[in-house]
Amino acid sequence: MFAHGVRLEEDKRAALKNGIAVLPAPEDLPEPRSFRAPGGGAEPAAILAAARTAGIDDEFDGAPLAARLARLAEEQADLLAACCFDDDPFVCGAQAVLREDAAKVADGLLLAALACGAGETVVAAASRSELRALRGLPKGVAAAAAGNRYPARVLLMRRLCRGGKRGAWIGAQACAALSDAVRRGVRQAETVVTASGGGVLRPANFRVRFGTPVGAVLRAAGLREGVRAVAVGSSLTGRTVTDLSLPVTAATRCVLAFPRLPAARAFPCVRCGRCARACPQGILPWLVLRELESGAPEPLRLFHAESCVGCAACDAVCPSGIALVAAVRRAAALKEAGVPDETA
Amino acid sequence: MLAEMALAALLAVTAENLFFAGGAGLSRALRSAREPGSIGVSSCFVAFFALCAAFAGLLLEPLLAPLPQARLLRPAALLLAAGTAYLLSAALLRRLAPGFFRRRGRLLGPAAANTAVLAVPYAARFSAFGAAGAAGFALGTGAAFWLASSVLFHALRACRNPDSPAPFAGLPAALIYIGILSMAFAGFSGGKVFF
Amino acid sequence: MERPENRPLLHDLRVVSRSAAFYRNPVLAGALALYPVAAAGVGMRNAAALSVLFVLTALPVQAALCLTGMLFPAWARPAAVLAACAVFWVPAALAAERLVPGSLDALGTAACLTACSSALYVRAAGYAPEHILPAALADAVGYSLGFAGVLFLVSAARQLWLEGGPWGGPAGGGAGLPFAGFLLLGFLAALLRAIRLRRARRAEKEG
Amino acid sequence: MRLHSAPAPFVRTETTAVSMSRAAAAALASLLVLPTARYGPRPLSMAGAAVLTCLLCEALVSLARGRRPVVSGFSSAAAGLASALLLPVNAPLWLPCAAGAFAVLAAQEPFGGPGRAPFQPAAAGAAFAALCWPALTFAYFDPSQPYALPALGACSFQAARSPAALLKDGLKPDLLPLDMLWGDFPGPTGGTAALVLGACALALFLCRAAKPETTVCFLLAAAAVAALFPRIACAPLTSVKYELLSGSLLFCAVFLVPGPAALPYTFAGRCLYGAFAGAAAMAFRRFGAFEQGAPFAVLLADAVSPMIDSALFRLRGWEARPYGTP
Repeated sequence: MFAHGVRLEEDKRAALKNGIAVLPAPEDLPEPRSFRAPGGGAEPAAILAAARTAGIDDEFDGAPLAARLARLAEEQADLLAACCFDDDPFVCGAQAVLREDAAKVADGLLLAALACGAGETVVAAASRSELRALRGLPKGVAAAAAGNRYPARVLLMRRLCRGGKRGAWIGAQACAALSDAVRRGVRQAETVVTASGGGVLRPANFRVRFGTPVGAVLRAAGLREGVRAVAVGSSLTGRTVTDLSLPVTAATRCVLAFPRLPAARAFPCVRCGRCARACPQGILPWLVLRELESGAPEPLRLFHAESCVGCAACDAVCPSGIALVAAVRRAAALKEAGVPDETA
Repeated sequence: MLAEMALAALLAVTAENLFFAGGAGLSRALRSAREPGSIGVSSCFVAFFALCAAFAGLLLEPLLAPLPQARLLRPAALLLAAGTAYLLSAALLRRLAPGFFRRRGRLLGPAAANTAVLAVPYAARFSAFGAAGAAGFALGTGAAFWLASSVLFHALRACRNPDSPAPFAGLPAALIYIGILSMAFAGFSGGKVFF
Repeated sequence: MERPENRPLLHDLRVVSRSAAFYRNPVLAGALALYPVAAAGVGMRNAAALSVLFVLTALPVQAALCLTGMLFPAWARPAAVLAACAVFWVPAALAAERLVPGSLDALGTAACLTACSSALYVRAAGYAPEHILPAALADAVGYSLGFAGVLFLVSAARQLWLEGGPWGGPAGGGAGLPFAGFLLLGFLAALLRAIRLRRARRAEKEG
Repeated sequence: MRLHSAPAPFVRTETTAVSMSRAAAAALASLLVLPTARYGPRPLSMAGAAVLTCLLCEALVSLARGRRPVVSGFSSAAAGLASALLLPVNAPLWLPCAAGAFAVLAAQEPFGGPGRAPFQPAAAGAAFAALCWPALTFAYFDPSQPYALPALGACSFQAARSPAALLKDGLKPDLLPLDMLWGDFPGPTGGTAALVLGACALALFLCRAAKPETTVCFLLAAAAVAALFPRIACAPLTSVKYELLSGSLLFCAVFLVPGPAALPYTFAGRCLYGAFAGAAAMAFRRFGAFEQGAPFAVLLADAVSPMIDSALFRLRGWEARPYGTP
């Protein structure tokens, strides 16, 4: 009853039904070149070099994998978890990748753990039933179910890191790409993108070459009449695109078509407290908003604003449609800049 | 005696609240609400001068009542008494707590002026009650001032929000707020203010 | 408006009193002297009596504090204001009673509380001692006019409300209660604010 | 295909401020069913007139502010309905309109519209009607005598004393328990049918349009005061029954007390607010000038609400002193 996070109604079944379809790459895109694979039994440095050469980016934030692994090695991470679920009511690319080849994901995870020195590895799937269906997880790789409350990534990592462990996420597609790079010398040139939303006829997951226009993915899934907005990245934290010729990148993750725009009008706070219950970081967004609206916000009263992870759970759950993430970010900026130096 | 005092204090805070039921002293309460740090001190000053005013009223009443122009002289005499009380208390505070007087002394004058003539209704009301009732009512008035200032402090915040129409933001909305709250108190008295 | 070159003082005094009466109205912009308006501002007789009482107390008190205020140390001035109010309230009350017979009884506590209302106190203790006599008097005239104007407006509206409006509707018994006064003051203050905002916008556009 | 830009998130949970106020308005409208079945279309015309007045006032304010005359959600409609339901069915038609107009023009719009009002607009409207026209606000017709309640015109009826008025005079109302539950006695249009009010409360709580803790604490506090200090010579439980089921107490507990406008932010705060409002409502009934005290008590509790918040924030360390103050 008092669990953090928010339960969102999911719409993934149709997209997951037929596995991953391959979308033919446009003719003008060059074929990816391969490189010499370090092969099995590679040293951490060789794995990092392979990740760098393959140009692998994590699909969840678009950050280069090699740099992240190097940073985790410096920070002496204890635990590395492969994120094989999508924290989103529509997106299911990571889940589809896990279903397609769990062994490759697990292999990539182990290689990544070796590269950064993490002793513990976890494959995190969307649910227990998803875990039960898994085949071929190697020894030493633990499994965990994400749960059904958004933002599951944050909530699950907190659970996994109980006892003071330092943990980090790595995307399922990044894991698979690392395995390919180390074992076969393949550069990362494609990604799995979910095409979904109310404006799409046949929701599906597509394997798409980087550089393919976003519109091509939508056309492959079939577009309904009267689509008014197209979003990429995530239905909660993503952004809209108005130009469908924009290329697909590693961080695209999804192309969502919506027949209706989200309500632009915000009502005043109704004091329901749902934002505070939804926040995985223990921030009280209503308190932050109240302080900001007072006209003279006091930085010391903007509690924990700096720890916002931008998951937008508060935005999704607010019945008044208030842009709480924006408010908390504003508060964090104010807090960073605004505390007067008494000694000055 | 204590019960009489407590009852009078309770009346001053609730049914016979001077500020919201009567509307007296609200100018001062509004000013105090703008400086939340001074609400406590202002309330103490109001209670002190209300006490002085009440006792001045009780003491002066037997002298003034037989005079032909008593109703004209009464407020003037009470104002002079309040002035004297102010001078004495200010001089005392300057001597005993100069730091405190420097910081908060400016609140003393308005409190004295505001409560000076309240002695007129006090004297009329508590001539039967006696000193204990008058003292209770004065202390209750201090508490009521604290309540009024605190309520208005929050009200001013509510009256200046991003959605409020520009002509109403701040004081105009606060006056309407006071009006509506005054309606609640009128529900106690049915609109009959005791003085 | 053209400024008369040879009489700058008179012009300045007019500006001071107009500003004190209207744009810096003591009741609507300064939230001063709320009690007499809210509690006793019902009917023209009350309004007239209270206005006379206020003007006849404010002018001599302001003049007295202007002339003698600097003789006292700042901390003792409140006592001087209270004493001046005590002295000048009695003739003012006599005059009010003479002009509007029975007004003192009708006004009750409101008349007593006008003896040293917050508007009077603030101007007499803060403004008068530090200004020349004509400016202090102009200020007193201004804020007295401002007080009286608001008082007459509120009193007329409440009287009308009590009688059921100009079209003879149902009589609103609550109009005589303080809450009605505060509500009307709130709406009048909003009106004044709207005028000031429009004026500021126009000035911004022109300048 | 023309695509638009919009900020994330693109999905939201089902409950919105509009759906909450719509649920409240629907629940209020359901209270009109019984009176309409009993007394004809008069309750409908009263509620309709009040709702129309409120919507018109809101639209006019929008126009005056230079905006498109839109009606924000169902808040104003709910305020109009509540204002009408707190008045007797035999009241003149302009009375709910006046109460509704006051609710919107004085208690809602000057503060920035619905959701920003520091007082429950409907409570302010009801209090305004009670103070300005007490004779009309508390004059209830006697259902057992012949009466004529036309849809629009003036009513002819024989006045009867409501149970709340009898309790005020220290007399015990002579009512059957079933009549009390179904609201077949003189009282405010929507304030008497306890069973319907209970069903409305349940519906509102289940669809998360209102917080139950405020209502529960309000009723518990009122019941405790009624049991400990009965106004009539009877057993504590009998006193509780008469106090809770007469007048507008139950109506205010369900519709006015849990309204989001002035509620405290925290659970503990809402409990305190409810308890304070319940105790104040009973104090108003006992010491106040009128037989109905709940709307006045709600106004008083609304004023205290930010202070409750402030005290609890301080307790929890959320209201740190501004930087640099001693």
